[in-house]
Amino acid sequence: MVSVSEFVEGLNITVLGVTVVFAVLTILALVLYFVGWLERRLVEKETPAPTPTPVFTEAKPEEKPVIPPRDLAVITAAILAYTAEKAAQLRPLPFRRKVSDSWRLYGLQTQMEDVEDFNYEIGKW
Amino acid sequence: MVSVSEFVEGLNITVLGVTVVFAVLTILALVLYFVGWLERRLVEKETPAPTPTPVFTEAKPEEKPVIPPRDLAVITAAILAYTAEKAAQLRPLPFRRKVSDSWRLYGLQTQMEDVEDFNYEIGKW
Amino acid sequence: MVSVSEFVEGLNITVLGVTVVFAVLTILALVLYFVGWLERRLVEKETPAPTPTPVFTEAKPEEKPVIPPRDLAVITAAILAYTAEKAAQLRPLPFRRKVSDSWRLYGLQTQMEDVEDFNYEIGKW
Amino acid sequence: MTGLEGAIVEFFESMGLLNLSVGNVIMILVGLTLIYLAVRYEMEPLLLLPIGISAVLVNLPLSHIANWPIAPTLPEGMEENIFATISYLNQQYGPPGLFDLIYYLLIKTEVVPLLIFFGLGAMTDFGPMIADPKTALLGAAAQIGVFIAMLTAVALGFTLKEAASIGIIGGADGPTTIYLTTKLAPHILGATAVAAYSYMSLVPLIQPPVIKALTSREERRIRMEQLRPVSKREKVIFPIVAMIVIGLLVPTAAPLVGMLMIGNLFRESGVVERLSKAAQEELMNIVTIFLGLGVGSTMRADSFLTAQTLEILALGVVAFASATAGGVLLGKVMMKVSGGRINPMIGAAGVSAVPMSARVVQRMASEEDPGNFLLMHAMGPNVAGVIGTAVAAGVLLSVLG
Amino acid sequence: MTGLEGAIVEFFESMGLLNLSVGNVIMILVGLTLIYLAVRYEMEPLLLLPIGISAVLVNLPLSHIANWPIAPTLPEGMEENIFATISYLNQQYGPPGLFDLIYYLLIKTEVVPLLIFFGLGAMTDFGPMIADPKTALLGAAAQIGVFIAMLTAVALGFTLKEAASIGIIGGADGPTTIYLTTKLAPHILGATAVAAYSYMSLVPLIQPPVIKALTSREERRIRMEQLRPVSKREKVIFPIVAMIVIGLLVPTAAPLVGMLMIGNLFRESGVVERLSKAAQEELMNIVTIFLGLGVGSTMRADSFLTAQTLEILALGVVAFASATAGGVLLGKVMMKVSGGRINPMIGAAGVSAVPMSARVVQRMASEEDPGNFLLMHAMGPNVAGVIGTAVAAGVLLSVLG
Amino acid sequence: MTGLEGAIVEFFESMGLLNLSVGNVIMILVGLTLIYLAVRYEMEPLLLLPIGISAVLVNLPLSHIANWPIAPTLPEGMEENIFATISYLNQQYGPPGLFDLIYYLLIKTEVVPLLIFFGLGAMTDFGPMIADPKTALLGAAAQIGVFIAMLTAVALGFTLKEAASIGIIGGADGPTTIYLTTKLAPHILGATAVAAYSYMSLVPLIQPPVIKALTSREERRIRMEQLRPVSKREKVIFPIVAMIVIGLLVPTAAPLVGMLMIGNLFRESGVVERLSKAAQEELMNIVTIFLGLGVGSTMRADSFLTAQTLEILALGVVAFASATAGGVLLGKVMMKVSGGRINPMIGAAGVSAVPMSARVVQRMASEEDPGNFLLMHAMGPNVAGVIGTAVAAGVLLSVLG
Ligand code: NA
Ligand code: NA
Ligand code: NA
Repeated sequence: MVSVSEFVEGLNITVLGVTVVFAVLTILALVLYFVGWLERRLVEKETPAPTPTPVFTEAKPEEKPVIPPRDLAVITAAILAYTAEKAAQLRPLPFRRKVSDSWRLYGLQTQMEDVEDFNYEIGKW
Repeated sequence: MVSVSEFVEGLNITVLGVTVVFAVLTILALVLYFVGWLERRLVEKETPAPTPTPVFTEAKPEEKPVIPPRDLAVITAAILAYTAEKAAQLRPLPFRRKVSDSWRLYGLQTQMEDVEDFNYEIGKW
Repeated sequence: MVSVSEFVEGLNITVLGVTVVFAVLTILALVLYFVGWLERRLVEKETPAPTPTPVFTEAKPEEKPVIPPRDLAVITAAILAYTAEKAAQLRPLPFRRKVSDSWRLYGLQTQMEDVEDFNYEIGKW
Repeated sequence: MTGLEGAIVEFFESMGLLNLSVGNVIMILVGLTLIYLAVRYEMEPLLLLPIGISAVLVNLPLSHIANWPIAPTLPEGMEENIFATISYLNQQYGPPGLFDLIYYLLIKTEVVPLLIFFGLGAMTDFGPMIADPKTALLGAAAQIGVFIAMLTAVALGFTLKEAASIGIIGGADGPTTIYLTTKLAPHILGATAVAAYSYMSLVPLIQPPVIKALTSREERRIRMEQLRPVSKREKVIFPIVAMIVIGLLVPTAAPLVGMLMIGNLFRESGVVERLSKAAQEELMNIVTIFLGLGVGSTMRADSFLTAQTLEILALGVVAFASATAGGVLLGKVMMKVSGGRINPMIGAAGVSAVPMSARVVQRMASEEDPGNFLLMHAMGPNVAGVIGTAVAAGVLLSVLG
Repeated sequence: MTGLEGAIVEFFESMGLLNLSVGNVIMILVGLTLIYLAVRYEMEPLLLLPIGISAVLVNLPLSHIANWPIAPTLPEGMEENIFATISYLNQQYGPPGLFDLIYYLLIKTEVVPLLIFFGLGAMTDFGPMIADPKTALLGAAAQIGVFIAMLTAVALGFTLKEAASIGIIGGADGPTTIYLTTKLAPHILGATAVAAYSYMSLVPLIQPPVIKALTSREERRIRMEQLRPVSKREKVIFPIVAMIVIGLLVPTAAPLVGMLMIGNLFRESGVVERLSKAAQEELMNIVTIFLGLGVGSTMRADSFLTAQTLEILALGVVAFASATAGGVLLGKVMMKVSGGRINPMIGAAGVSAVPMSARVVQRMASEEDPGNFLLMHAMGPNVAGVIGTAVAAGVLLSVLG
Repeated sequence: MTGLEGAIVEFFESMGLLNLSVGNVIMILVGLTLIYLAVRYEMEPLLLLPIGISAVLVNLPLSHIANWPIAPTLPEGMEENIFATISYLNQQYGPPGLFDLIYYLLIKTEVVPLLIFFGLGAMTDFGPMIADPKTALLGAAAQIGVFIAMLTAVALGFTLKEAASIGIIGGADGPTTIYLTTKLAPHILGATAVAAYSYMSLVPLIQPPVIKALTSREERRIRMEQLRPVSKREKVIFPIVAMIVIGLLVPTAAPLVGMLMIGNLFRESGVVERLSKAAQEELMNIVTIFLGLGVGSTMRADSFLTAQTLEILALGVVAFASATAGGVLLGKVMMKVSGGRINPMIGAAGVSAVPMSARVVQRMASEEDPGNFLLMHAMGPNVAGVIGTAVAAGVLLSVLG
């Protein structure tokens, strides 16, 4: 059933394929080692001078407003509690929440309250 | 003007159509009754054992951190007030807010401050 | 090299083009002046009666809950501090944060914890 | 300087202003009216605004945004072949404008209506119908309006294919109307689409008088029992079962119902929230834009400004009113059979126009008795009406398509 | 009334229920199984749910959602011309259904797999591989599974093109599998795609026994040094360099690797967050929907219900297991060479199935030694495996395509 | 083992590396330069990054991501027929790569530039121009740069069609440049698009010297009165009126202006926020990705690496500078006429490049007088410049198209 020549060709493809995959990833790895070596050299050169993008990493801590850590802890805890509370309130009601969301959009109709109010007013039925 | 044969064909289509619509929705309704009956039987079987997905509904309340309800109420009220205040501040100014948003993106140009700073620096005009 | 007739045609196109651009934008400007004049007339007519959409602009201030401004300031500052703090905490760690986000979605696989738990359970290896 | 003068003369001659026909002016006014209704009274703005503004744009002469006719005369045997058609149109009428591409590649191939149905499925909660399956029958009864309007249209001299496209307006279902009209009578697509979306906005005006005429005050005051809760499992099984049942019975309705149910399965399964959200938002918004622009671009003077269009608008009212009546009358039958436990008004919600007609029922119930909450009960017929209209469209397609 | 009776008879005759074949029923059950696995056990739900439900829909007879065959017999010289093909199919089989358009215009043209790769690139952090480039070799070793499965398939009587498409399942990379199968053997697309995504979910079942068989307890307890930090500059340079290196060496892999790296550059550059987000979310979600529906629509009874499909599913396990073995064995070699500083288990992550196989490695490490953190080290081979599979697909394409 | 050896030799022969031409290498370097400018200096990264990376990718030889030529020689009469063209190209050059599909189906059909204009409309606030309509004239004056650059290009030996495409760079409007070039001279699309977006980033460098040379210190210190508030009604009416007026006068500008105004109506109507958001975000992001990739894919060595490209880049500077001069000079006229109540610098904002040139004006005003706020006054000419450029493109199309 199986043609021998097909299997031999398959073997050839296998040898070629495995070789190429290894060759390509080896070359890629070597290039990456080279890039990493370049990077370390560049960083070494730059270190005496201020680093090229220090703004992002260094500026942040200075922006931190000074407020007493205890107060911050209290407020943070309270906000987290509030958020957790809020999340807990929402979670048990996914059904209801989804409903209202979906009906509002269904039929591609938004803000139908206003439309209806208008219609009811001019209709006076 | 109106061909009688067309109207008769329309009548035929009407009879066929109304019948099919009712038949299909009746069958669908019967299937749904059957599914509902199956569901009730399954639930009855399952009730002695713990429900299949109790984690979602029961785990939440236990996560709630215990903080004095009065404190929570105060903080919550404060946050709601803050949020309301913030919303109130934003609402009367949709014009301005939209402006800044749009200009920033217009021309597909983001973060143009940095570009300009760069340009002004190297330009030294 | 340059054909004189092409350049003359270019000049013709230039005259036509500049004229049309100016004409079109002049007409547009005149129409806008007219629309603005109409608008002012309409607004004058409407002013004795209540403005057509006063709900949006007037209702908001009344909704503002009355809480002592000092308290509001304190809470607001605290929340802003908290937010700033949070932002500062997140910024230095974009790498980690991105990682968790991306891996979770990679391979189009969500919520793999549950899958694994299932697999480990039934596998019992 | 004659070259320049010549160019100027030529430019003026090809100016749109000097090629403006009376038909163009009227169509521009029609477009402006739609924009006004959408902006001022928020009548289905998501569709009437895009439809209106693109009706204005395509009626500015020579604008090259829509170069191809909507219902072209094609060589023998080409009609069914969309790819041969667009190549032929390109040869005959020049390169396509943006609106030609939208119309021929997205609307005429039914891609857009089907994706809208997909998104609607992801937005719809069939829970109320699953909780009380008999309400599905009320969704069937409302389809009587489709056929009454169709027969009236035939009586007025429309062909059967046109009449079917007009009748389906009574299904109060925009995408189904566009789907069927595109297949059966594309030359009246503008009129039927505008009628469908306009009357969907006017449901609170059209339905109450019909409901009042057919019900007594006592009937309107009937309170109904609370619906039983529906499990997640039932909600997941529903779209699969509905797709299979309807697909096996009415194959021509399978594309519409199938996409609706795929969207609903994405929603209810709970495991593909990314895709469900995409179906409801990203994809839905983009598709809605193309739907509005594509439908609006069919509103050309030559095919829209006919006596037929006025007749179609009039027939739309007939369709909506008779659909309401059909639903209410079956509601009365079911009220009798159930011994007064069903409020006949919820039958009116069977016209779909989700969720407008259910809200009308709720409001009328509250007026008679502020403590009467029918909204969820009316939602059953309401979503059943979507399925019913798709089935009706399938029957019409299988007989006439 | 004979007209009506005739219509009714005709309607029944064209009813899907009466045209249902045994093959259809089995395929519907297969589709339902995929839905069940996706919903109940969350097995790759983002793909198996859409695939399953559209397999159900296309097997409802006469449903007109997919009218064209998947692997049609075409006139001489038309095979390579997609535009001539769709025009011919339209002529032969009637207007396209939505799923035909999705399959022929989005899947067969490779638009969807390439856009998925683009999105995956925007989601992937190649940092662990950049930090420790030698782990890339482990991603290469795992590709041995691709070729072992291919040879086994040839031995079982599959043609070389089919065998290559089956082998690539061992790459554990859905889009690459779809890309290659579409080009080489479109008639088995359904089977290979389902196998690829199913086994990706079952990686936690398939890999551990193989890993345990090939490693000792001491080897599994080896701890590895922390990875060095990777600078933003290196991350930006990586996708550019990788695209150029691989594109120059294996041009047939350039589309896949190119789109992956464009997506990754968008991510890492930090200056096009809008586009990076779009690639990961809006575009990705929409494309994923079309991928699932398109692949599912190829699951027709005639091409799917064959003994071959079962063989393909069996060969998929061979592919995954031998890929795991290949990775672990090279891992052992590297452990020896490095003097025991590399844990051989991380080789198993080279099959990609990101991030499942890396998590399997982490979990097995924690079981032996709760303080052993290998996740990040396993991520290197893991992402390298994606590139390796794309390269393997490129080689197969260049030889067989 | 000769079979294997043969395969290896063959593989090496079809390797991209060995087919790399000098042109490819230069184009890859050009692409890398664009990426560097985008990432390091954030020069229009949303477009220059995708353009740069896809220029790299298409210049990797044999990569099959772009197989078709950009400006092919077509049989008689096929040029205008896009559908016949793609079928012919498929026959001649094999199946399309992803970038061929993007270029021929999305860019060449003008779908993408028009959708970008749609999104820009949804992002643009025309309020400042409505508040002070005379500033629209400054937007007209800046178009003089378009024609000066066109005449210069003709003088340098470009054909009229090429010259028009080059001149429109001075409009500082990417999508308009792409729209016009695609129609008139697709073989220089890469060069004009890159020039347009590059110089838009360099507006803060190009404009100040020109403005300083043409104005005195006293003129730059002129303060202007605050703009009157603009009502919502005026903002809703504006896009409709602008579309009708311009569409009737210059039909060839109708597609561009029409889509811009539809987007703006969506924005200002306030009733279709879903669609307005989609136009600005989902759709815009996806379309921008395709625009960048499609334009970048036209940067092939054979059409880009010519002396013409350098001339085009040089002419771009001429265009921007003369457009700035045109605006400022009319500004001075208007200053005189108004008795010194208009600051002539705001004329420079008429080149559009929204909002960069308005910011340049603001910055120069602040430098002379920190209390001088011209930003909003400069926004009037700025947005008028977008309309002016579209009108100019319309005139060029109607004469040359
Ligand atoms: Na309906
Ligand atoms: Na892999
Ligand atoms: Na401009």
